[in-house]
Amino acid sequence: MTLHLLNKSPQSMSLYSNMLASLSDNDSILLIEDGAYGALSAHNKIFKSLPDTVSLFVLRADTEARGLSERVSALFEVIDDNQFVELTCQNVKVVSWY
Amino acid sequence: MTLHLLNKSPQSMSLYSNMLASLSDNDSILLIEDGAYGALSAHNKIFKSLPDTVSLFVLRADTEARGLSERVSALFEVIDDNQFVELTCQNVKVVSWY
Amino acid sequence: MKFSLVVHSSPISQQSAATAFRFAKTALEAGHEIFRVFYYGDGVLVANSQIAPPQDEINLPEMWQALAKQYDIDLVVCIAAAVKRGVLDDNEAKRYEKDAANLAAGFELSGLGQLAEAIALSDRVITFGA
Amino acid sequence: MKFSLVVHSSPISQQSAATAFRFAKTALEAGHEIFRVFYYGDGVLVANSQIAPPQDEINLPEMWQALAKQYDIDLVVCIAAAVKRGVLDDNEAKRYEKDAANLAAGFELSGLGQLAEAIALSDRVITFGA
Amino acid sequence: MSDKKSILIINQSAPYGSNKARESLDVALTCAIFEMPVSLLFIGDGVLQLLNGQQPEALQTKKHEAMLTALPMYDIDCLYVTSSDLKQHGLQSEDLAVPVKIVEQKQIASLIQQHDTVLTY
Amino acid sequence: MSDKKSILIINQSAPYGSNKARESLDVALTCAIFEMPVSLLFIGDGVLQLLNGQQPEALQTKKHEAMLTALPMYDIDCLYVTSSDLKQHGLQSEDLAVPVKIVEQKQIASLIQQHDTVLTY
Repeated sequence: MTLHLLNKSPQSMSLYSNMLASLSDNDSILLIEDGAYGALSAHNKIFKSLPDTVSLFVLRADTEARGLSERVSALFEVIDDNQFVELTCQNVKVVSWY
Repeated sequence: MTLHLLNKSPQSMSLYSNMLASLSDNDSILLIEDGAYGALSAHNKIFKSLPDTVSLFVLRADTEARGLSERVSALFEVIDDNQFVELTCQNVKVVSWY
Repeated sequence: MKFSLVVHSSPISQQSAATAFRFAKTALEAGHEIFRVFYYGDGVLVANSQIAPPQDEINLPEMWQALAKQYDIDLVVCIAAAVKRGVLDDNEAKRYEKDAANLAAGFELSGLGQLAEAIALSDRVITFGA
Repeated sequence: MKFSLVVHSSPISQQSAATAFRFAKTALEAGHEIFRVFYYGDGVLVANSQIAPPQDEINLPEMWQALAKQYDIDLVVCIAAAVKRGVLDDNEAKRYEKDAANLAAGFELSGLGQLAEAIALSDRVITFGA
Repeated sequence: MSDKKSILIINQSAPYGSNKARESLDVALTCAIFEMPVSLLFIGDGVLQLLNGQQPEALQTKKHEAMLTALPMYDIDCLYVTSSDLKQHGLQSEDLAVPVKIVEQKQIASLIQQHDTVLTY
Repeated sequence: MSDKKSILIINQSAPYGSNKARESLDVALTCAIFEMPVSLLFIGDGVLQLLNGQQPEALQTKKHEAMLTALPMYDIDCLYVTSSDLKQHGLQSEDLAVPVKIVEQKQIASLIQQHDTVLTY
């Protein structure tokens, strides 16, 4: 179980495709910083082919800052900093995509 | 007449597409730094739909550093630093894509 | 849980350096341990004592110093990355014949071995990059 | 031809800062004028006098200093960007109550107005970014 | 100053993740103060600067949206956005914090031609 | 050191344009000196680090290729490259400066699973 942290917008297509290629079942993805834009519904297609066992999260401080509070796709669970820390505990390793 | 300087590899797809959308007839493109990888033949398709009036250049110091000397596509003219300076004189403005 | 963080990003130019701080603070307040923060690449700039951020903006050097004091965290700045970027302690200032040291209090210059050790001794290593 | 250059990139972390130097040197040797180099963002780090690059690596601070001396170029460092990143002249060191200035010789701290002026007075403005 | 050159600032960066967006506005304001005509073009991720409802309190940083709404006070009121880039992020003009002119991607070339100097961020 | 954790370093950056590629090798060498097993995976633009014929004299910077060829002396000999990323740049194994294992993209997940710590550059 790996947590994948990603902090760039979907404009960094190859970063997203490298991350997606690196997923195992039961991994989690947390979008942070400019990565939060990836949680806009317009970008759902990026995540559509993922297995159900992969969980998708986005960081609240980053969605709020960017005006995304009302615009986050239902594919994502919005989490706070405490839950970010918990996610890094629940997963056995963390891979940062930046 | 504008000189477009671009310094990222074709991995930055949206940078390339923004630049391509910004071209006028008789503009020039000079690939520098990691942009030099754009001159690999494998990336010819990026530049294929350009009008013949747009000239394509790549900087010699950057192709040599990266092992591209023997691998530059025929679409590009390899130029040295002096010719880089001349290009900025021949064009009336310079737009940097980075 | 014992964490170590690797910070690659400039405290001024990229949000990522601030995210690292928020993570550290949240983890510590939740009762976890931060074994070490290792600043690498442009991340080393946080330890430049000459930095004077505008009053109304985030001041990461001071925030790290206060956090390290409160929780006794190891703030290690990669010495090779720091010397190249003009962040020197007394020894390095002398070695390179510079007038004065400018390593901020609470930070320590050391080698990449400290990163290897942090990897070996921590439960989780988290990279904050840009 | 009268050029001004805008350098956004760190002299340590990105090649772009070195490309700017090569361009300036080539243009000057070809008989052109460099009216001003304006360092902005992480580009301001080139003016940190504490920088000590490894012996066998490129030393952009020294190279710019030598070039500016030979050809009388204006090397202007954005003051707001510099203060945030810990590059201070005597005035700013005093204002922010820091021990010492660390602006390298040959560079000058000034405001963004110097960039506006460079745009107004130059035939070409070329940005080196990263 | 001997000349009033017109400036086009092309913004390709999202706000907050890096400080490029801020730097570009600081340059825009300065050029405007020097009475140089300034136009701003937002393309790619640059359009994300314009999103309304920004609340960056938790990041302890200035609200980018507020800086944008201050531009007209400095006589900067030529803001251009490409329709294709808005669409790419699923955004419409109602989502934007400030009034902008929505242009087609093929008009970027004419904007570049119409200005004396082009800066990119 | 109480533990010999295995490290996977994922390289996504081209050499020379930024110093990420260099930083990753410095970390790799250090971990190897501390007797931690290190594997390097080159994906995306990272594969460009491996191109042979690099001549960076005009840039006054160290030859990245030379640093790569020194890795076996530090017992780092697990270098992985994805075939799809080589193909994307039109490269084949003859174009590479050092011996590598060419893997399929779907094997990246297993490489991550097989190592204790993953660093990215």
